[in-house]
Amino acid sequence: MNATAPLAATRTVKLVYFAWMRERVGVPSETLDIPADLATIADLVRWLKTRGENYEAAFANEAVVRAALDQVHAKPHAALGSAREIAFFPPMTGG
Amino acid sequence: MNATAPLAATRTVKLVYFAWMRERVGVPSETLDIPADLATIADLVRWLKTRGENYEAAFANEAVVRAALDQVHAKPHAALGSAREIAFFPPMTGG
Amino acid sequence: MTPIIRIQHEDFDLSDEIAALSYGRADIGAVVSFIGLCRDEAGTLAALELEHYPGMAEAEIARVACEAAARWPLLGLVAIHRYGLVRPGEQIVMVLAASAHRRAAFEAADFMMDYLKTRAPFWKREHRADGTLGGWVEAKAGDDDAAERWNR
Amino acid sequence: MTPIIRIQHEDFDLSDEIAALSYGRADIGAVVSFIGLCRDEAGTLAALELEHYPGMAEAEIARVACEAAARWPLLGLVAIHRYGLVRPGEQIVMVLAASAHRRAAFEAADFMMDYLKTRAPFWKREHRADGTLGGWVEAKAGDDDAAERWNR
Repeated sequence: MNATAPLAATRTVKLVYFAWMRERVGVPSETLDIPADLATIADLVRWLKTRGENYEAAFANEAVVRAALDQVHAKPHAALGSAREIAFFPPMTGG
Repeated sequence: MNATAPLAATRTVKLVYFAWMRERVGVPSETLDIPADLATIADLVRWLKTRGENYEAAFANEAVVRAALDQVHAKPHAALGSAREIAFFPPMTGG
Repeated sequence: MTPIIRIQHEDFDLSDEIAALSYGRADIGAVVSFIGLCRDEAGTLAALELEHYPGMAEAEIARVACEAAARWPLLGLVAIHRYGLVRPGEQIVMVLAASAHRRAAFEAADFMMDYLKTRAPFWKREHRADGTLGGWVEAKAGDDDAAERWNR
Repeated sequence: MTPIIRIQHEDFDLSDEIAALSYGRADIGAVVSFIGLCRDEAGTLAALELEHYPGMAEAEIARVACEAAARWPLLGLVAIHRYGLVRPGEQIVMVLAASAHRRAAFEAADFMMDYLKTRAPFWKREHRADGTLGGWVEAKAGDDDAAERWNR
């Protein structure tokens, strides 16, 4: 009954990386078409890890990776919603 | 049996006063011969209050008057010891 | 009271910030400030490199500042954080809280620093005196604990 | 670490004090400072007159500073208190505590101010804008309570 299902819908987001996340992914930012059915940040991370070793290395220890949706801190279970800029970075060491 | 007692011994101290204690006593400092048998700050206050209305006014509310012996804070029951400079002042309002 | 937030490479001057804040007014009785400096006790550091998330750094510090302003009766709040290379002994961050009385100013400055440490998107990396690039500075669990104090 | 204590009529500059303290060294990571300013919310004050006990003022603040140095791992401690006439908006007192980390610096500066308020022999009197001499400022019970916190 999925025979008539349309091609998976996608939406375009900007991903940005900082510190050693940036180094491991290999770019400071990228614009990607992600599956529209990715519900949460954790879903997005799971999907990214299928895209290559650089992402696998960057997210090897998911527990320490922090995220932000449109420049606001967000937990892994947070809904992506309509966020256009999604950031990943290590725990902060400013101040 | 006190017939042969010597004249009461005295010793010389410098008394200093600050803020409204200074205003009520009427001088910023004075050098006085005080009875050598005054044991504590409270004893000295009692003796000072017999010396005139200005002292009575200054020490009218003894509970709020603070004292220092040789520039170190001291409680009313503290022994005068050999202190040479005895200060009286209201609660401090610096800072 | 509009918090002043600046993310800049240039150094800053604490006295100038206090003067700007208090100029022409007589309602401020207490100003508490914090300055974080670049340490190098081992003598092996050439500089700290501070990477930040432009836009979010300002926004997140502004959010922390708004929380502080809601908790304490503040008459002024300034936060300045540098980015780029900062050498040992140089200033990295400044927070300044002004109020009529000292308790609010102390607590707000303390709160700002605790949250700035755990929430402001900055990352430090060491540049060593021998010319090599050191690692990224690791976050301290103690910083999270410090921020957690304010939720009790 | 020798505390710097100054009792003076002249104004002071916080940045200068921090620079003097941190010059040529890289072990200080945190500097917390407090500045107390002359308030006049009612607009009726010409100046505060600060009377002090010369000699004891320095000695007592030095004793408080020694207690702070015994309680926290400080790398620097400065306390400056002005006397004489101070106008609304002007600085009255400054305390500065430096340490490797921020917790010690915050607590030491807070402690210094609480004790300085209750133990340093200074008394404030108001000079009113209409030319009359106001009363002596009354001590606040809250100041004693604040100092008492540190004995818990």
